[in-house]
Amino acid sequence: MPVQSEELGNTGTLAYPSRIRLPYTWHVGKVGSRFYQEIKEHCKIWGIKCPKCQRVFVPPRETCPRCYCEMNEWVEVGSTGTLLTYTVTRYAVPGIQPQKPPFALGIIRLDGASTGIAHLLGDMDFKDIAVGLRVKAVFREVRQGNYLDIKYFKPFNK
Amino acid sequence: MEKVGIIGVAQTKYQRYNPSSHAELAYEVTARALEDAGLTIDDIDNTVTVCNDFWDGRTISSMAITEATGSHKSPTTNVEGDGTYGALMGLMRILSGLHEITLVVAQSKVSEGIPSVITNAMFDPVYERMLGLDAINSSALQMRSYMYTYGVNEEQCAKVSVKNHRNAKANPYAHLPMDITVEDVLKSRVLADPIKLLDTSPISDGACAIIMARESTAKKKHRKPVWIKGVGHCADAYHLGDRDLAEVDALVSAAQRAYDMAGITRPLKQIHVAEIYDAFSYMELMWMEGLGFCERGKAGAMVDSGSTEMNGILPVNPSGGVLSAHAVQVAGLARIAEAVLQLRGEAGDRQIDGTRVALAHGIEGACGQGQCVFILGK
Amino acid sequence: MEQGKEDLKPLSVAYIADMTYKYHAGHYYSRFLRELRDNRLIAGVKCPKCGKVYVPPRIVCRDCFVRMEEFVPVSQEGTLLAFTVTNFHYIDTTTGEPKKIPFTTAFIKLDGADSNIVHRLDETDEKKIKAGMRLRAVFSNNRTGDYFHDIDHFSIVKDM
Amino acid sequence: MKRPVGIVGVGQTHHKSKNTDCNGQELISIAVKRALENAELTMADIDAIVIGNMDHFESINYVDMWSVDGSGGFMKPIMKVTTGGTTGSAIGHAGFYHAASGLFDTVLVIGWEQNSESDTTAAISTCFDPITEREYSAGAIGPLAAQYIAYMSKYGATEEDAALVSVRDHNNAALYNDYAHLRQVIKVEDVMKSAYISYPIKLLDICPRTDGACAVIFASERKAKKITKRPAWILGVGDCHILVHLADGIGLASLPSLEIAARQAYEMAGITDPFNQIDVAELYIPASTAGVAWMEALKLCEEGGGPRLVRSGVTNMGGKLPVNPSGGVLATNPIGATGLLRIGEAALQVMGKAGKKQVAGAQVAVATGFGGCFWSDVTVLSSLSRLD
Repeated sequence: MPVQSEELGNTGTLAYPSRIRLPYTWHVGKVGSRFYQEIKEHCKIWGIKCPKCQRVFVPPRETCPRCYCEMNEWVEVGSTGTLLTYTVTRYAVPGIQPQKPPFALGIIRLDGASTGIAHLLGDMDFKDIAVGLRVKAVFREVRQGNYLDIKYFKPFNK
Repeated sequence: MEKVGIIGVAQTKYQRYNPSSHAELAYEVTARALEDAGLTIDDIDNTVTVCNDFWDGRTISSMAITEATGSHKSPTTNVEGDGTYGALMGLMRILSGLHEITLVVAQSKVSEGIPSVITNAMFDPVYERMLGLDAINSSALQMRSYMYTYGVNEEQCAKVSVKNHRNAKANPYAHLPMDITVEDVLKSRVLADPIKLLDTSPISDGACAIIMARESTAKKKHRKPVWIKGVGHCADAYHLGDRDLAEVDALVSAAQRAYDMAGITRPLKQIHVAEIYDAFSYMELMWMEGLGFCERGKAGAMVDSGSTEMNGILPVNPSGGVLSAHAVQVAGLARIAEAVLQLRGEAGDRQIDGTRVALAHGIEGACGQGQCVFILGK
Repeated sequence: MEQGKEDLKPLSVAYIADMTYKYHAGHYYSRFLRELRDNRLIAGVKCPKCGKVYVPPRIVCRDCFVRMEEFVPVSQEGTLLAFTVTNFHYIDTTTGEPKKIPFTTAFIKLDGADSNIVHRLDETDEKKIKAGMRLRAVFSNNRTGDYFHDIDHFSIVKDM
Repeated sequence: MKRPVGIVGVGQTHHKSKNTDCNGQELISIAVKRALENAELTMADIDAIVIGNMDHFESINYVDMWSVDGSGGFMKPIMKVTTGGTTGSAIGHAGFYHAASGLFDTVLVIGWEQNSESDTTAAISTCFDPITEREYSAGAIGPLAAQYIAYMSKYGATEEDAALVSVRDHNNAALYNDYAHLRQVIKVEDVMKSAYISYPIKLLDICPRTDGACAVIFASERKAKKITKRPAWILGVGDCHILVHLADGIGLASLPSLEIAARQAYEMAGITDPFNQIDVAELYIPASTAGVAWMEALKLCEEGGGPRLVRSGVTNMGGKLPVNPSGGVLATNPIGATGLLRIGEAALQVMGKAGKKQVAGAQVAVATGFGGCFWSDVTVLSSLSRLD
């Protein structure tokens, strides 16, 4: 298909519409694969603990960024946690958004974890979202081994 | 650190849909920086370009401006980061003693691409990227966290936007000079709460170049060299959830390094102008705290008191800052160029009289994960 | 979960990155594209100092580092300097689909130009192509401001 | 050199075509941990980090920031440098400048690529101008082929000469380098019989695409001497990015950018007679033809002397000037790391730590980087802190 050059506003110059569209296959790695496998098969969220600083990282990774040592000790963290911060995205960006805006995102510290995990928030009125809210992971019924196997976090009362 | 002087600066006017191509923008600032320094391209013995393959939509993006900056004529490299990192690379090349005069050029045409798509690619491809995170909503998470932790409010953030857009009226290069009120900011369209349209920086095309030289050369070549007194850079953790987004640890560390080098112990007193990377209104407040202009959580009150206005005790972003012109990659280098103009006394209507020490600051990645601080002086 | 369990199948995440751009042609390529589209002319730009003619036109002379402003048309015929026939599969990044192969990339010096251009040669049989051959631009009738379409391809000039 | 800088540690991954069990950060950390081990340092000793790769090969923006979990950059100064194929050598030079500036004592440099995560040809095609080149530019093979055609007709070089280079590098990798990606012993006939990719370049003449990482630690004189008895001193650096339009590089028989960069580096290092002063070379040869045609640009032979040099066997292991004991780029090509691997391998040689691939008594080494639009970087390293 020929590209139709466009006038660039009233600048007297042209713009040439194009794109970089490419498939990628990212290797999740040994630690991430285990993390996803446990979610996929058992709906369980595991973190990984640093032998030095004792922090539990979720999502897990191989090396502690603070101590730069390898982490091997897996620790199951709860699927419940506390909302540290949040926002509701109200603008649309083609191609990258997991759902139609508006949608809510937050960072959740899962019970037993030292770090927060960024994820979607669901099943709640945007008005009711607040820092400190207790939330619980909702898992997808059909899970594929990726970040969205957790569908979102929803409010949770004991 | 040995003395290295900045002897030439140039910027384009920042605007959306600038009719010039990458190369044309780069040539314009290269030619004008050379003119400002009173040099020709043959005097330049090495070049640092600042290009990013995502923003420029091109692999090996520096190829687009190699000839336009004369980088094919002398040793060159390309830093992919904010312009302040490019300036740091240029500085290191002179400090090595192997080079005498470095040209640093950053250019960006943000309006060619889709910023949210490009900034989504900052996030971990095997983890958070699928969430639709980008520069705006990730910053909203940070702004909320900062407000919650330190009690800063949206009005105080809005005041930064009001001040900077007003300051921009005195800056011929600025993209968005305008008179707005706190109410205008608060009532502007919510993008990702608490970030509203007027809390954000514009989509700007533009370029900036600086020329630096070792002390003896700088003194010979320029009537008013501006000296680099200190520099520091540092990165925080990557995953947003690894960081307490309300905190500014990397900036504190970068600033400390720069301050130690420059002999600054009381930044508020010893720095006369600060040009800092306010990609969003709240960032100016957070970075002020990280730079030690006030205690943690007190930047809002400092803005309330007018201390950072043009006539305040420490004017912040007299140029209008990044809120008034945001050519990504360029914006940090533009902060340095503005600081140079202030120190030369050549900042026109935005001049802060009596400036002897100025600070320029750049950020890299999501929510200011990477931080770079320059201290410049007469 | 058993600690130290090693029978794990490594996972991967598949994704199609899709970044759209409107590349700004700038003053020089805009003139180049307009001359092709509106006048069927191949425009170069001439250095005021050394007189070299660059195609496609650009702002600065590589050797003299001066701004060039004089646009001059160059010939639609030129000499093939080198070529390569691409016959392996790869993705066309402008569509995300497999590139149509084979195609022949020709590096051409147009008469009147001092720099070289890249375009497609409409012959994919390597045996029929030789460096040094004379080539001619073949224009599309319906031109849109796309260098690789408005000049549809180059053809080998047959002996008179 | 105003402030001498030495390499004190080198680490690399076992390079493969597809690293499915590692993500990028994990890959990087393997190389980094090996470099630290090699230098007997810990991450706490590192003052600053430089990292580089090609953005669209993995589609990660701001890789310096993303890398932190693998690179050790948490709460450290880190920056990214990228210049295409020359990225590896450019980050090596950037690391050198970090230490030479006096701002940092111990600097970690990391080059990496997971080429299997995308279509390398497609990603590299985006390096060409979107309006006037990209549509029909599938890489550098065409121009490299054209270059060798010109070289053959000018100097009487042959396809077999290039095949000798291919055999030398592949076999060095197979026999001496446990980390190399392709480790197959081949013969000249194998190369000659392999299919043409672009005449006169055949399948066994070109580099593969590889997943891998390399980390090299640079240190200021004071630190380097504390860390090791025998650092690899950087005596000279040069870089030349001479062209930006691929078509303009056509018709050149050798590589002007390499000649210029070599001149800069040699002058800095005090090398006046490269062939006799240099003991070993690790060269970024993207195709075996370059291993013939570019030798003169490095002043390792007279103009047109590439074939004679290669045929004489002096560039083989055991010869007077072994080239690519590691097997070089024809055996291993994780693009963002490739140029750094040349510097790292050259450093190991002069440090006397090259193991099976050690060239006995090597004191002076040259490493090169190639990429972009026929750009070159050159580094001269030595176990001696100066050549007199």
